[in-house]
Amino acid sequence: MKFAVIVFPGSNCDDDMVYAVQEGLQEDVDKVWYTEESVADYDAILLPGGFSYGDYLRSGAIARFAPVMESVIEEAQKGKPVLGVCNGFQVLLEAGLLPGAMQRNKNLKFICRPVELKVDNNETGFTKSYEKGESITVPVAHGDGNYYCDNKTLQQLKENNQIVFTYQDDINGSVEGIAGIVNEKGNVLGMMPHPERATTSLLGSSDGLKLFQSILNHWRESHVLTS
Amino acid sequence: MVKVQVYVTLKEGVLDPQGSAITHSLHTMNYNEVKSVQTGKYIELEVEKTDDLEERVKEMCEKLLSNPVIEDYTYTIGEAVS
Amino acid sequence: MVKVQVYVTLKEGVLDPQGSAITHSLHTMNYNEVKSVQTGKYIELEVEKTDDLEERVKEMCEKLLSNPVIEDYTYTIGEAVS
Amino acid sequence: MSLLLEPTPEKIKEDKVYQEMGLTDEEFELAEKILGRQPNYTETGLFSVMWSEHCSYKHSKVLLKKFPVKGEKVLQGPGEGAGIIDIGDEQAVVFKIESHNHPSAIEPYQGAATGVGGILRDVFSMGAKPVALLNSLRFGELTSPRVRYLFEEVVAGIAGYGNCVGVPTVGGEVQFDPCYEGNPLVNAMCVGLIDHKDIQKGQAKGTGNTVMYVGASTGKDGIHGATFASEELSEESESKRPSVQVGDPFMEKLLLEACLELVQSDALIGIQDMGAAGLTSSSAEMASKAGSGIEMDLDKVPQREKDMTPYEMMLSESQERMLLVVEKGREQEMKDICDKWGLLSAKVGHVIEDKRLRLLHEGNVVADVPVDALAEEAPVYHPPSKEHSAFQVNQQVKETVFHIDDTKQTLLDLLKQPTIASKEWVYDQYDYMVQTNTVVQPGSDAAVLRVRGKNKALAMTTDSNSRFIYLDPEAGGKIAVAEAARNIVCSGGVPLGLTDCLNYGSPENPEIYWQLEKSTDGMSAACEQLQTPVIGGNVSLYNETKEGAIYPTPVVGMVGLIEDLDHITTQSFKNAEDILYLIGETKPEFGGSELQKLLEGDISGKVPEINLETEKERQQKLLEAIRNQLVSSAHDVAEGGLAVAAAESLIGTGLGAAITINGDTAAELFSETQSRFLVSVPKVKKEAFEKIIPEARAIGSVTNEENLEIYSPSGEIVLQAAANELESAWKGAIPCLVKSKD
Ligand SMILES: Nc1ncnc2c1ncn2[C@@H]1O[C@H](COP(=O)(O)OP(=O)(O)O)[C@@H](O)[C@H]1O
Ligand SMILES: [Mg+2]
Repeated sequence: MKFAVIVFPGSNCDDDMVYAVQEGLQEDVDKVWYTEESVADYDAILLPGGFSYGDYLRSGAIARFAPVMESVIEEAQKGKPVLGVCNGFQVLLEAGLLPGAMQRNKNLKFICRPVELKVDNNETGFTKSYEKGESITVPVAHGDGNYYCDNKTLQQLKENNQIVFTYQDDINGSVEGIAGIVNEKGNVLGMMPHPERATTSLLGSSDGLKLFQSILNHWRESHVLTS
Repeated sequence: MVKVQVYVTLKEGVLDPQGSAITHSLHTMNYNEVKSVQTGKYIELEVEKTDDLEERVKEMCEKLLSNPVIEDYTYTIGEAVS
Repeated sequence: MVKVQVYVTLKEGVLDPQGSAITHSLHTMNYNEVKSVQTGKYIELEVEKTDDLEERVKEMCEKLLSNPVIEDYTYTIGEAVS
Repeated sequence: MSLLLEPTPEKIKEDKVYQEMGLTDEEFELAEKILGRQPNYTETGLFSVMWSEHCSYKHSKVLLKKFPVKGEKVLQGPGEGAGIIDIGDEQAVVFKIESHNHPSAIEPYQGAATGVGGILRDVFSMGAKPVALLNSLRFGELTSPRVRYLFEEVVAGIAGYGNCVGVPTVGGEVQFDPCYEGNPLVNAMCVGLIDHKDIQKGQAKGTGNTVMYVGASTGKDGIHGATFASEELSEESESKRPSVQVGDPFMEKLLLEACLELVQSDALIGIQDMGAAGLTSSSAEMASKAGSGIEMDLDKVPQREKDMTPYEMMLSESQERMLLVVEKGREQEMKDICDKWGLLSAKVGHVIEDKRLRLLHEGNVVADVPVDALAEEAPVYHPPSKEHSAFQVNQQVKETVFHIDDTKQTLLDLLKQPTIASKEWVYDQYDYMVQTNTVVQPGSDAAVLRVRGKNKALAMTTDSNSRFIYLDPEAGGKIAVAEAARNIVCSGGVPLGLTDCLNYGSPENPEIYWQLEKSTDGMSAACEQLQTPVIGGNVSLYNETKEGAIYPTPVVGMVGLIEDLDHITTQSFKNAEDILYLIGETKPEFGGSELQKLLEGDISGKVPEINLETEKERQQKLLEAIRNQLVSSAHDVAEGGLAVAAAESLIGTGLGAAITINGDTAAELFSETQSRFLVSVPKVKKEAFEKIIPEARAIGSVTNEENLEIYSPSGEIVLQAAANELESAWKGAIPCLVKSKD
């Protein structure tokens, strides 16, 4: 399986994402520069955390117009797995691949700490290796992680089972404690917590590894089926 | 050159944590006459005058300068300057 | 109630990295007519009308709403509303 | 000021314009002598910034010479952007600390942010990848609203910059004392990793080679910042203040990535960041170090504002800029890399044989000055020194005997002292995990980062207890170094070396100069004994307001090597039934202690004694025990004594401790006797441990009950407190103080 990690100017978790794939999955991964025109050759696309364009104006607002995003959007629409973590999630929101928007954390401060998440939906291609309702520890590190959507959108998210992760404690003011959502098709996941930071117990938790394993397993299954 | 002023504010109903924090601070500083505070962005552009100026300004606001999911915008297009 | 609008901008000569990033982004989106962008804050207060309204607004601007070391502010005091 | 309005050379002399720039009459005369003519306005500016305290170390040079700077593993000592120490496998660690005190006093967010930016550039200009940031902060008491503002903004500024650049802020320290009320200290440290082959020097070698400018354009910000940093803060400084430098961490991130690519090219001859005194110091220093000169055409310098004068361009302290020396003919290779990262780059000059800094502007030579005169030949002062009046007074003070009735309340009160209390409120705002190497997160004695791909790790810490240093600069200087080393050892590392930031009042005051002398003597002695060479540092003087000078505050930033990941140790208890040992006997020593400050409201008397040989021996033995995997947890006993150390070790573990003390209660619980460690050891390792450290005294054990119990020898309860009570006092203190508004 071949992964792409998109690098925008100001991305800073790109290497961590690469390590998660290389060391955690032993799969192929390339860093793909934001000026590239196509990501069609990859099986999964990862948008890493960081501060693309300094998070100036709004997090993710400028990166969303990076040349590579056209192809990312196209591949997402074709059903390829796309994972956006932290700033990557913000980019997906700005690009309209996921509904809602991010605001400043309710305490107006950056927060960095391991948090307890609940896996609300373990039926996506990103979460099959988790139990439903499983409690996992994954770090967050963000200033703008306060997820907002209007009531109608929230109802839709619930009806379609699009809420994938929620915070066990309210850390940032997110609507219904939302930490991660998928699109309707289920192939685009955005989440604020950093699974790539939780791939070895040496660093405190390996709960994030299952997410990457799920992507791989899901791909293998569908790959076997189609070939 | 034309000066364009863009104001971006949160849509009604969207919580404004920064606004609440400012209200709170003002109250602890004894400015109790302040009932509410809304924060937003102010963006000033210097733009070359074109015929479709207003249209393009609108576009910029919609595409980049504001996020229609949570924000509204208004703008004023100034007099041509030097 | 009176609506007070406060505009906070960076003092001249103070670097505005956000403004540069927006300019740059607008250019890559082919809005080349934009020559420069300055960013600032827009703050809207709802205030009970008092006699020393303006004086107190000034104070709030200086003490809290702007950082006089790097920012300037202007304000407008609106009509009394509801 | 426009070019036309600049005073003529005659006017500068006549009206003593140079004085406004910080030059004395004698210094100006020296400059005239060096040039053999009267310096013009630009040249006067060059001399004034390069000869400022901040750039020239004119009052501290003599003292810095005393530091031991050599060691088997030292690859680069003081003299470059940062020092370098070998860590094996053809890798090395690069680190340096620097102050940004004055800017932070004026504009705390930007001051702290740009402080972080500057220290990062010092490290990546050496060719190293920055892997960690630390800081050391001092403020007045949090009861003052202004102090709370400074504290909140400084922390936010550090977070805002470091988080965005993507370098984890993994550690540091924060202390509060009224002496810092008007003059906070903001010291930032950066640690980098480098392969030996990539080590760069800031040198302008090879006549004809090209001088390139990379990064942000030059604005009028920070003009004369170095001079400003070399004066006392007064009401006047408000008005004299240079326009504030705003940091652009996004630009820094691009510059960092570009530099890491640039250093891979052999077309790059030298590189240095434009820090204090910007273009002036980088060009003059690079030329001086290489024994060459530089000619620059200022018209080529990227400018942010219209009509900038040579004076303004040379003295600007705009952030996020680098100066490169590039092999002639290969500029395009460099430019391509800069273009890729969206960075401005420009050829601004070339290396010349003449050892001069020659500046052209609009076709005219606007400055022509010998580079060595600027970089090396600043006047050196040996200011008069006089024993500080407080010293003898304090030496005569009789030891107070403290009688404590409510030991539990005293412990809770100590845990609430902001200096002791949990700093979670602070480091919660720092991304301490990015780059995914942080094995020991903030909150333990030292932060630990693995070296990816190897079975080893780096431990790092910043430390200083300025109360001790104020009461007894020499002993306090020793303690600062020793405590840093203890923190490294407790986490399983061998101390490799240190960087220091000397924060003091005005050296022109003989009593303050004496503090500088004595404390650096103490530090040097400890460095010798503990074999931790000083590989770089920074001096920040004139930290005073009209209320007086700060306590002498030399901050020590130390890095250690953990040779095996299995050696990594933290201060937290691990297993119930582990035996608790105290290494080092306890004496009633309260001068400068937290207990004294708490109960008497001030500090006085003699500081705890420190014997460097004992210190060294205990550190070595403890490290041996750790390396033999005999130790579950290790914590140095510092502020607040044994009771606080025990509380810190049990909080958050779900475990407790039962300890029996033996002697005077106040001393046993709260004395700050030096060179002590609290260690927990699995029962099965008891013998092996005692063999290595026979003098370690078993004082109790880790328990399953979540509380701290301290008994007298006869078995009576001396102190009993529930872990959650301790935890809420310790964790709640700072958030509570920050929120309180009055
Ligand atoms: N307190 C100190 N101890 C040891 N070396 C120091 C100290 N202060 C400064 N130095 C060294 O002097 C040199 C010049 O320092 P400085 O001007 O601060 O460097 P930079 O130009 O990078 O800011 C550096 O190599 C620095 O490590
Ligand atoms: Mg310690």
